[in-house]
Amino acid sequence: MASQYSLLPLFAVLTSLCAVPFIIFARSPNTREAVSFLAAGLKFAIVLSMLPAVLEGQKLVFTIVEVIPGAPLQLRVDAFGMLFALVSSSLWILTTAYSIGYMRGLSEHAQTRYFCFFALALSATIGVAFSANLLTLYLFYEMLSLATYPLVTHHQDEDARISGRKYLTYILGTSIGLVLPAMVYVYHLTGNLEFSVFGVLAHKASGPVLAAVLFCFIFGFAKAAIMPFHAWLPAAMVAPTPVSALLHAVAVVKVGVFSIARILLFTFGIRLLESFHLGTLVAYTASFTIIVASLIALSQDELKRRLAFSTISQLSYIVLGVSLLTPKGICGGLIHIAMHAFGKITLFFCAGAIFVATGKKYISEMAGIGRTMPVTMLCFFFGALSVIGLPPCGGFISKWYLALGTLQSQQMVFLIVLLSSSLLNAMYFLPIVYHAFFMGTVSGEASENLIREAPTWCLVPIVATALGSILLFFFPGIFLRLAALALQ
Amino acid sequence: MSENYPALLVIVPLLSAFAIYACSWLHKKSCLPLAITGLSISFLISIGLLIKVLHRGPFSYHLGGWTPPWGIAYELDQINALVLLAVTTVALVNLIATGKEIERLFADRKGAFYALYLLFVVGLLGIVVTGDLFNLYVLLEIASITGYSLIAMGESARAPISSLNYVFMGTIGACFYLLGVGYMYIMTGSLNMADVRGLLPPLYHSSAILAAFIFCLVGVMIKMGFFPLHFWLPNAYTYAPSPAASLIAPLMTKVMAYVMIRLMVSVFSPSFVFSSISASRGIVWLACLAIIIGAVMALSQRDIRRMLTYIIVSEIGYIVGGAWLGNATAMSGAILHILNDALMTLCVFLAVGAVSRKLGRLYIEDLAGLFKKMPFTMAGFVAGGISIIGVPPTCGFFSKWYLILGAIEANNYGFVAALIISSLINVALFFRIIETAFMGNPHTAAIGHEWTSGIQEVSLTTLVPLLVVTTGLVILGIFSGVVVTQVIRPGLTGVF
Amino acid sequence: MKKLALIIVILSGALLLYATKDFPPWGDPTSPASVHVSPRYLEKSLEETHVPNVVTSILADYRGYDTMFETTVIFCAGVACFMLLRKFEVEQRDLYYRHIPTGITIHIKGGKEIPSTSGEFEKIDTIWTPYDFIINTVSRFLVPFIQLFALYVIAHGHHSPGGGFQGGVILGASIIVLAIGFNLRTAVKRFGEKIDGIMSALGVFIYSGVGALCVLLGGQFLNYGVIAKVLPVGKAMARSHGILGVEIGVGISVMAVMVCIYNNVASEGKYDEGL
Amino acid sequence: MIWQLDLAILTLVIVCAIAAISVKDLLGTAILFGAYSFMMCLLWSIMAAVDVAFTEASVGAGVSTVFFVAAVFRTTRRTKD
Amino acid sequence: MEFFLTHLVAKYNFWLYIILMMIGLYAMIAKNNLIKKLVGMNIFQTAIILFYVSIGSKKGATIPIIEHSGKTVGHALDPAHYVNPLPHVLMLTAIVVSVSTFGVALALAVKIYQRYKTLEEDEILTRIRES
Repeated sequence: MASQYSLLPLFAVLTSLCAVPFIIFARSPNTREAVSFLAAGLKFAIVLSMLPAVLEGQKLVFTIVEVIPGAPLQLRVDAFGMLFALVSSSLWILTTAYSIGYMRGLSEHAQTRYFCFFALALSATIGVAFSANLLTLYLFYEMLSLATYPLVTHHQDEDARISGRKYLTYILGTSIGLVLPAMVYVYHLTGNLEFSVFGVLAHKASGPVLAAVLFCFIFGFAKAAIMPFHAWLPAAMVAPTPVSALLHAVAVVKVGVFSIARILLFTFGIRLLESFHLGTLVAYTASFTIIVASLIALSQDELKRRLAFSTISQLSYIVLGVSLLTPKGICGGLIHIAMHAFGKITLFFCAGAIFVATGKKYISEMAGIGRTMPVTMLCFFFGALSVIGLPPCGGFISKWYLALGTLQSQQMVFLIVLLSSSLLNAMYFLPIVYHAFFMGTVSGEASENLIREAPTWCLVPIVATALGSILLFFFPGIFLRLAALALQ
Repeated sequence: MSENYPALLVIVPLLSAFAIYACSWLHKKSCLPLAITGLSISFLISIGLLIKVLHRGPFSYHLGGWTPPWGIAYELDQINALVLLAVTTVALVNLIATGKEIERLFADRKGAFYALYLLFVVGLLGIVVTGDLFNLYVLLEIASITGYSLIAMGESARAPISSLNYVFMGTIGACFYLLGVGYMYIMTGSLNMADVRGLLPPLYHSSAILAAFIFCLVGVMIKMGFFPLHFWLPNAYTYAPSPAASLIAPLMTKVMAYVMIRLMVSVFSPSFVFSSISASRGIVWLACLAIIIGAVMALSQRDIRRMLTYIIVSEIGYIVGGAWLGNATAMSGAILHILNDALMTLCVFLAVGAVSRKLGRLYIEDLAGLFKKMPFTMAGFVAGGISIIGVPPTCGFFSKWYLILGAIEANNYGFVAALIISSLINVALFFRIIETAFMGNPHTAAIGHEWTSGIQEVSLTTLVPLLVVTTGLVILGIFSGVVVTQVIRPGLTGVF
Repeated sequence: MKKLALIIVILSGALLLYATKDFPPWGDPTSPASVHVSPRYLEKSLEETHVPNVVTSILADYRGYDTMFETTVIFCAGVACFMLLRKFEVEQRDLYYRHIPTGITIHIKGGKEIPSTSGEFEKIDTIWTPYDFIINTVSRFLVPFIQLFALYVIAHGHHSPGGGFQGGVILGASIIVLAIGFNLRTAVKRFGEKIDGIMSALGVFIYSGVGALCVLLGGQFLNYGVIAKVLPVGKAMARSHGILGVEIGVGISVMAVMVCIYNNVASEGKYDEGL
Repeated sequence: MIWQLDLAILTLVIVCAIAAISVKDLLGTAILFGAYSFMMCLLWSIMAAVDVAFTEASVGAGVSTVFFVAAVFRTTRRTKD
Repeated sequence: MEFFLTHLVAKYNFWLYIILMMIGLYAMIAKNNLIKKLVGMNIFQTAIILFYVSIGSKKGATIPIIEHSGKTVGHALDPAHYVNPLPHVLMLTAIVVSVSTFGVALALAVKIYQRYKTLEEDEILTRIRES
């Protein structure tokens, strides 16, 4: 496959990085937000401009510097990375818009800091997407962890402190304690950390060692929130909603699963995993997470926490799909990154919008809210459908491929897991919508009746993402092609 | 002129030190400029030396025109050229950064202070570059005596007593080294490192040479504050005046660590060090202990500077362990870590010094809400901390990388575990501080220093060097691959 | 503590004894130390440097670089003592004066001075023993001779034991004798602090300056041989002259530092009264 | 050399050393230390190390004893051990 | 007996310096008074100097000052006639170093006494704990 030298990946990473000084030294809020917008748009444009080349099966490569012999700081755009970059950079624009609305709506403090770390996090995400080897990936992964810390603890109060602590403990602890040694060990075995379709570890070590290394990676990338390393995700809910959206839909957790997928497919390689039946092990771990997380989600009353647990289970869908090691399954897992992103971000935006408009956090308070905020709740409904995996939403496509993947691998267990968890999803999402529209407490309706939607800045992105997840049902082609290309 | 660089490197700061002390009696104003000029010249020379070594490989310089072993020779190779560069850089940057502070603290005796400052640097440079065992001892004493007196100038009432303890320990260390040299001399009859290296192999079985090696090693380890012998270090570095602390803490221990490596590599041969005496494994275990205990002790401190001193103890553990793992990877990791640690320590100590200039006392709770007040200083501190934790792309990560890799190659998983655990503890250490500085609000700070609203940064003369060092951390990290492959590995050829 | 000390002492003593096993017997002319490097000095010193005292020639020429740093160490000590102890601010304290003609001593509270115009009053120490005539005279007479001897030691170091360092110490001792025999103020009046400081730097400066001169003349650092380019003498004689130069430097520096340390320690850095 | 003399000096050196660190008066310590240095100096002159002996005589027995006495004068003679 | 002669008498200087060094080391560690520690330190250093000087000595050799007529040695010079001068040189430096350290340490002791009014280590430590 042709790989050609190009500066574009570097620019894609750097755009928002360069935006940071402007954001810091911007005179007025308007210029600041304009810059953030500009950066996000520019980045999306650059990513798009690389799309055709990638679709032709080319790889765009840029080597920054040879930091460690055999493991340079190198950016490479392949189909898989492109898929992820496309999702995150496109959603980023919307998130920026949304956070402007949100922050202004609540007149949050320290917005400059907020936006500049936002931009940093974006660079890191794109960096992860385009990193050509494990070292580069690790670098951007850590950069993301550190950049998101001030966002998570944005409120700077006591529970922000506590959850920030939890966040760091899990993320940094695992990445230093598990990933680093595993990575060095891989380097020790192979002498390089390249991502290649065939994997680099073939014939290098015995089964148990490989399994140990593999699980170091799986649990080490704790951003993927594979149980038991999931506790940071609900805790991080104290952050402002756009940040939660960022954490869950766009950047952080997706980076986690993306890294795991990279490791599975490009460091170990399908053949190796098959030969040692490691895929099945991972799949069982993932399905455990899926079921348990969904069950926990049922019992949550705070909307954002419920969403958080649903995220945990959805992430494991992706891991499960990849670890099935069948073309369909992998394809399903990869596009589920996109589908779930659109669906989940819609849900979070809605939660935030509800909070901005009415200040309500708990599901039990939201009875009848659909009347006051019809648009928001409609979008919520579509988002929920997408996450559950019902037409006419994108989620259906990915679920469909996942199911096919389980059939291909003749492991009915996982099919059952999928179906039952979809059922659970339905059980914890649809009641919300139902309550919102039909359970309305009739007491003092006269005053309640007038429509009070969230500010337009918030509403536009919600609608956009909802429409997005519907469109993805009808035109999933681009992602499917990327997912198909990813393994060639 | 360029063939005299090795001598000039040491002589220029030496002469300027004398000039400064004389000037302090005649014309006080010219002290600081003189000091800065002297150090910058020697900084430029060290760059020139590094380039020269990279071009034409190791070379030696005969002082007084007498060929060794009769005269004293300077031996330049890639590695010590690198260390020289680190020493001059740290000294220069620190002098520029803390010049104002020195003028304020020692207004009436600044000439003496600058003179001792430069002489300390001279001592370290000489130690690194010399090729003669006894010359090394003399320069060691210069560095030590200046170090004692610089440390004793701290405001705290405990400065002199901790300095005197340092005197005792330091003298024991130096004397042990001298004794070891004496043993080598009585057995070989020579003092020149290369010559001794040539003469030793037939004597490796003899008890005297073994004792010589042990005494040299113990002496150097006392000086570098290696774990069981480190108890003088925290007091000495905590109560030192901040300009001196940020000079001595980064350099002294690292240079002594380099001396240890020098002894192992270019006086004794690794075959003797790693095989003949079976101590290497034991020393690596000691290093693991040093790393863990240093980190844990650091965790138990409230005073930030004291915490940093314990971190130094554990970093020394990194270097010693890497050096004694006995393979090229770990050795180059240790050498790289000498550079990195010098820079990192300088970075955090500069930041802490700047903060203490504003706050006076330095307990963790005093830093509450400091990000609002001194954002750039704290940014520098965070960068240093991140590098000490070992997060890419800061340089701390890469030396840790080589150390872990070397430990795996040597099948010493205990050392790997120690490294990982200490990095995790460092995370706790630094984010404990960062959290306080980020979340807490200054009005609940323990000591009642009155913050007026708005940013109150230290002066630019302090801030700019700090940020330079911060960027230096990243740059050194990114180019560490180049450093290792182009400079350190060639320096280690023929060793392993 | 004592037990620990004993353990350490016994351990290291045992190690030392163990090491002594392989030493060549004491005073063995064929031991490596006696045959490897040192013979060359003994054989070549005279013709290469025209210095019969081999110790001096090695000290100042073959290993002159060590000696330069040895002098620097002394300088460091002086500067360190100055920096650690010197107090510039004078605190208000009682003063004692003596009326010379009558010998009456006056005790003035609160640091008021007697105007220096009245010449017959002199300041005396807090703990003051009346001047002993013998001590005064002897020290007054001795000082010049001591200094003369010191100069001889410095200058004749080429041919006899001694050299810059010993001579410098003796010079310093002469001034210290003054300070003890009379009192510190007299000594400081004769040999002021400023001069002292400058000289301590000057001496080392001379030493390393000679070395730098050699560099300027195109040789290596401290290669006195090249001084022959500017002096009308042979290479070896030039070396001998260079040695003399550096010895003088050492002497100056050491003397100044010895005085500096004594003054600071004896007067706690106040420079008003010593022992 | 005359070995009786040699032996006498050796014993004296050790005696002075032990006395210097065990006497209960710092001024006494100073003087004994001076004596110790002087014995050392004799020992070295016996071993034909004239320059070293000269230096030790002028420094060890001379100046450093003076410093020592000065320091004791400025601090205290009292010591517990 | 033979062994005794060769190993004890032939090297008695080496034994002596070990004894002295141990005395010094013991004083440095065990003594409570700072000045006493200092004395111990100096004894320690002098012991090492003694060791070096003993290295240099040769049986039946004279001081390393070459007797000569004018500018040249009269006879062919035999190194075995003169003791080894190199250790002497080194030890001159070592003595200087020791006296410098001694001076600095005394200055520190005076400074400490000004602060704590005592030179006993334990009393100083109690003062520190009180403050």
